Amino acid sequence: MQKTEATSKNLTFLQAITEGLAQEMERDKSIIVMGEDVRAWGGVFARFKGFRERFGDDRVIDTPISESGFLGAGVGAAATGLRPVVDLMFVDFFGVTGDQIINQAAKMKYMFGGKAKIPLVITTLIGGGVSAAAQHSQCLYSVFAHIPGIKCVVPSTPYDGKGLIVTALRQDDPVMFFEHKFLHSSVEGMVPSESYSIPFGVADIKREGSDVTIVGLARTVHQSLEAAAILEKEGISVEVVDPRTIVPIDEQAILNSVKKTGRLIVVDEDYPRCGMATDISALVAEKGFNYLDAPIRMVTSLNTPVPFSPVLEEAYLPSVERIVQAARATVSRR
Amino acid sequence: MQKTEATSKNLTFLQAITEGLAQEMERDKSIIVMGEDVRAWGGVFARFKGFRERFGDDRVIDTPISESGFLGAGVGAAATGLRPVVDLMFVDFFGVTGDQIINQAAKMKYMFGGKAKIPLVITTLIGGGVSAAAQHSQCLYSVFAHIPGIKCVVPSTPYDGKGLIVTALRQDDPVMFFEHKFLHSSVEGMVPSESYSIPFGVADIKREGSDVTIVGLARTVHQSLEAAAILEKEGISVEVVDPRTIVPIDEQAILNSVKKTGRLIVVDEDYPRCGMATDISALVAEKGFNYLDAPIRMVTSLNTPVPFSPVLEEAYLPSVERIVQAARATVSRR
Amino acid sequence: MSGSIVLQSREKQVAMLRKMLTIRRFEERVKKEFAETRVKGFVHLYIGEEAVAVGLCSNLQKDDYVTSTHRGHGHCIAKGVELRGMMAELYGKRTGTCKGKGGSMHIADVELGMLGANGIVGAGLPLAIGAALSSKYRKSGQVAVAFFSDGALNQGTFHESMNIASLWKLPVVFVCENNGFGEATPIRFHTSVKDPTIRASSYDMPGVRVDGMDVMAVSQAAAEAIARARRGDGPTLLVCDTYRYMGHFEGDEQKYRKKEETEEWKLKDPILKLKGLMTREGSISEKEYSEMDASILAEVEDAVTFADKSAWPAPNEVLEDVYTSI
Amino acid sequence: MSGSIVLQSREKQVAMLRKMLTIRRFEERVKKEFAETRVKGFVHLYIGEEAVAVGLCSNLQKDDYVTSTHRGHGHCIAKGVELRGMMAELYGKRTGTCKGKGGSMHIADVELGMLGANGIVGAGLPLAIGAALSSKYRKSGQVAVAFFSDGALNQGTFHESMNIASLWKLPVVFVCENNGFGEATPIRFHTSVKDPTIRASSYDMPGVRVDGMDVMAVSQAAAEAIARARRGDGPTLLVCDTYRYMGHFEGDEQKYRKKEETEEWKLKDPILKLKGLMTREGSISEKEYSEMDASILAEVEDAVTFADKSAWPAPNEVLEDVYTSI
Ligand SMILES: Cc1ncc(C[n+]2csc(CCOP(=O)(O)OP(=O)(O)O)c2C)c(N)n1
Ligand SMILES: Cc1ncc(C[n+]2csc(CCOP(=O)(O)OP(=O)(O)O)c2C)c(N)n1
Ligand SMILES: [Mg+2]
Ligand SMILES: [Mg+2]
Repeated sequence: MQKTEATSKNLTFLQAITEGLAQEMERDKSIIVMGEDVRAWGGVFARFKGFRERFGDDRVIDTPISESGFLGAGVGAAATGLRPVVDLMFVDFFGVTGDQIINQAAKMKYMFGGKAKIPLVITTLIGGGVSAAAQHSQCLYSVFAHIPGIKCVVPSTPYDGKGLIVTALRQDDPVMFFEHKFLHSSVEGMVPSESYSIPFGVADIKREGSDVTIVGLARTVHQSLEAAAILEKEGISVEVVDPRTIVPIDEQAILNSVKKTGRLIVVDEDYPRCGMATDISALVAEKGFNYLDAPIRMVTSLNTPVPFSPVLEEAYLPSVERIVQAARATVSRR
Repeated sequence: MQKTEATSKNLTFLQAITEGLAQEMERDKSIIVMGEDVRAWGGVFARFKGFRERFGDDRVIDTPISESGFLGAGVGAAATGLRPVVDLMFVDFFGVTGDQIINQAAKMKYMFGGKAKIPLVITTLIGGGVSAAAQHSQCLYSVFAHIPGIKCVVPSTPYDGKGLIVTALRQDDPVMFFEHKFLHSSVEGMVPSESYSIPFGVADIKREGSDVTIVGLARTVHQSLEAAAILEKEGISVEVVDPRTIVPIDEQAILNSVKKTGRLIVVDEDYPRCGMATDISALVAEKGFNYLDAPIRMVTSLNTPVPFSPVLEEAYLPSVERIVQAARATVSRR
Repeated sequence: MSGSIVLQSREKQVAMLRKMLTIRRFEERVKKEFAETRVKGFVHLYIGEEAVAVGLCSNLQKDDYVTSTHRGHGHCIAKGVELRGMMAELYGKRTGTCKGKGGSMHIADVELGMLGANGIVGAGLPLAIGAALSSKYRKSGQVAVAFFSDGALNQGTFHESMNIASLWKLPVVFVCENNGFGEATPIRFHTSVKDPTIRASSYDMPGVRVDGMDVMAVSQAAAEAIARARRGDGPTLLVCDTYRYMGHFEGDEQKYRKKEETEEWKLKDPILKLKGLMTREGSISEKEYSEMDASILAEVEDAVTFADKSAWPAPNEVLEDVYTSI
Repeated sequence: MSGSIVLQSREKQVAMLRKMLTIRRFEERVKKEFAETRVKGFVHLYIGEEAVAVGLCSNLQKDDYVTSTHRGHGHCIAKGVELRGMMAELYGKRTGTCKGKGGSMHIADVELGMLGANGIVGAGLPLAIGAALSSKYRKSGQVAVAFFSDGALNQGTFHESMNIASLWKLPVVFVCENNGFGEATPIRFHTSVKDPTIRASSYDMPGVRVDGMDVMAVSQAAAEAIARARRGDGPTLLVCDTYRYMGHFEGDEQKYRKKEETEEWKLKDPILKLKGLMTREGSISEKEYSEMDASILAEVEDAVTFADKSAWPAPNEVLEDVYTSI
């Protein structure tokens, strides 16, 4: 649960992340930012707004539309003493630079027998809900969680966003930092003004409950909380667990919650096959099987590309309603 | 189970696939082959051996080392009347051409409202066991199974290899055809001489049994069969299910088997997180939960990049021994 | 080549004028529909660049191919995609060109050789060489045109596609719509050469620079490049200098450039330029132009009405069209 | 520039001769170890191309950077990686440069500025511009050298990296080891220009072609390019014509080329050439050369003994070195 402190202020999700980044850049001169349009726009959703003025052209670098080139440059710079933040606008674009993430950044340390550090942070937008269609709405963090060697952060609140970007910038492994574009300005919260860090691999119980555990990520945390509020009225007590980082993942927190509730629903906006929903389900089916009183249910996006039409996209995405239904069905199997 | 017929002959896994491909090329002039060194070498592991002589330079096309360029060309050619087979030597290289697979080939039909056909077959090598290290030993089929819109074939025997490549070439969706390099020449079997096709989405029960279901893919099918032989001597009867295609996947065959045995082990050489092991486990934890008498176990590669040293790679890969142990542990929880 | 004017038949001039004006009026309306939130998502307007799409496509056959970009409405219209389907697509209706599944960045009509707008910068180039390869293999005589803008000059796919096209002598024309910007970044900050046509020499390919605000010049250069491709002599890089009057996307505040710059480019407006030429040559009167405009506006209005009246897709349609067969 | 010979100090010549011969003898032994299955996996030998790695690296400081390829042993040795660790790595032993985790295609020693052999064609170029960016930002004066061969000329990363390096005036030298083949495919079937140096002009960068069998010529061209980079004047493309005497990988039957072609190239052998020059100049005697060779062979033998005697990694070491922290 998020703490609010005396010196807190109300920030949007985006503002909180931007603040965390900027504070670290003040502290650590080895941090540079690279990406498309980071100077004029502060990047496409203005994550780096004002950075050029504040940190100068040496540290805020506009790139050509050459993701393999500049993301690879980020890896090379990270291996040689800098701490680059590279902006891969939309995660959907990873296909044009996948090799530099998957085969270089993620594997270098291991292939080199540990004799390398790659303190690289890749920021990127995920998720649907804004009619951005098939090539600008994907989540895809499951692909990176699949690949050993790269840490994956999927925050859901301003407080977590700030604390986790700070942690990303203070450790020495490559990190993918996934920001759900729908949350950027739609979610606000109190955030301490000073810098703070939230450890990776520590889940946050966003709501306590006793009848059913719902694990959500990014936007689906909020949808799960909405569903929990509805279900409460029906006498169903929901615990909402937000892993916050999926690599590393806090297995124990998930298992503990299921131990308590006996029921699990995993809600994930990523595609259903080989995704985080199956990952968490399989974890519990192996290590928490005896806690389970009912089948594990998964509420995910449908198994199709992301459609454009708002009507179709609504049908495609996980929804509060689908979560509520899954919870009712699970609990009815008492 | 594979049928042998009067006009069968003994072929290696590689030979069987090559034969299936060549027979289809004889039949269908719209099939062309593109890839690196397909003319001189018949491709890196000689999958297209003799094709140049047989089908000519028009249909067997050497490419520069430009995977985005030529794989994208394959997509464009598929959309406009050809049926290209594009060779992505090792699946590890997908990072340099990911976009053309993930955002173009897989999504075009959907994005265009169904008004496109992309009859494209991408052949590629997977798997470890030959000391090829971190960038030439991955499986990664789970990444493609994650992405809606592209079919994924992971054959384990000569018979299946031939029948499935034929099917791949006779339907109109993009297909990734994953060949485990370790099986290429190490596995042989009787294969009908004439052409035949095996439908996608139909699992093959490679061995029948009653105590525990093991689902394997590619090389792990063989390891599972070896484990089954060992376990049989201990009085444990193992059923080995080979899905053969993971998109589409034969959910019913897996569920039926678990219904019979009450126990499930998924053995997969791909990475453990968000992979096919979690995918199949989660399927059963949701739809076959009531059949289960014990936790689902997963035997996968370790959660690290693929190490080079034979000693380390052996520790890294799933092994007959680890499968046997998992089966014993599962069955002991009677 | 820039600025050279060739006599073309009046019919062709009228057709090109009409196409350019259709793109302009259609997109002006899209802008309004977006502002009033009937069109959602990411919308990139082509206004100002009409001469490029039209100059090229007026030299293409119906079965020739084009690949396009995120800024694809102009290419679609120039290649013959219907306004009704396009507007319905932008609305997200089931009568849309892509049944509402694609949206602005993915409008396609394979039957018309329009292989898709594309949300990924540079992704259309490999698709175009593939269509060209297909045409060459089938000996069909079709040509493929890959449209892209200056930002895509630095994507690996540009390089790979140019090299392959030249090696294999494919019937393809690479058309760089050089509007001087990739999003908010001016070309000098993303491309390391002043004149992008130089890059053609890296592939032993002709590179031609054209005034992209002059549809006659574009059309002439296009005719030559297309003829070369059709003859089997291989690809050409055409760099057409142009300008987008609107922001990068609808919603862009355009702080990265001066209003005066935009105003200056508007003086070279491709529609006014062709209209002026035709007026001077006596091949169109003010009245004929007004009638043309009115009929286009009516067509656009009809498309909006069609879109508006069309049904939404049924939610379960979301599951269709992923595969041809299961 | 090709063929020009510059006076260089005798010490430097001796050092270059020694390095080239070390690469040669080391790899001849690797070939044997592979044939006798003590070395496993995919092994690509650099024999014949020694002048390129040595000509470049003899002009580098210890803290300068190089990125390499699947054919990386030569770059490693030229940059100062120890033979013992390298041979142990090829054996898969825990004393290997990478603790046995990397193998031939991934030998690296970041401390020595060796940022890794690489199993992905073209992947080293972006890493090199990153190292150069880092050096520029830190104002450390370090230079980065990206080695790659002709096959990589057509990978998107080449294009993207060249463009960025030129735009940002990075201290980097791009070195194309043009050995005429990408695997079994001759350069004319994969690269659409006869002279790859032309491609430099696409990035407003100097392109220089050098006889890659002549270490003196390579060294001179390298010295100029490196000095230019260090001065802050930006990148250079060096194309060094060379040849690999062995197959693409150990096991390659080389049916795609004539034996005579290989034999002809061997007449230009870089080691014999430098030895010949030094002999003529009286700066090395036959005896000194034999002693040098003997001492190198002893060093190689020592590396093999070291590798052979070294322990295997413990199986649980497989789990180490994935992350710096959890
Ligand atoms: C691979 C990729 N990188 C980044 C983007 C985000 N993006 C969309 S349009 C655009 C600018 C494109 O500039 P240009 O190619 O010149 O096209 P223009 O907008 O000028 O028509 C960018 C960076 C993208 N869609 N795809
Ligand atoms: C992206 C990628 N594609 C294909 C390969 C397979 N491959 C390994 S080496 C090689 C040929 C490389 O040719 P070149 O760059 O000229 O290097 P050389 O072997 O001549 O040193 C190929 C195609 C690879 N490793 N990476
Ligand atoms: Mg532009
Ligand atoms: Mg080569």
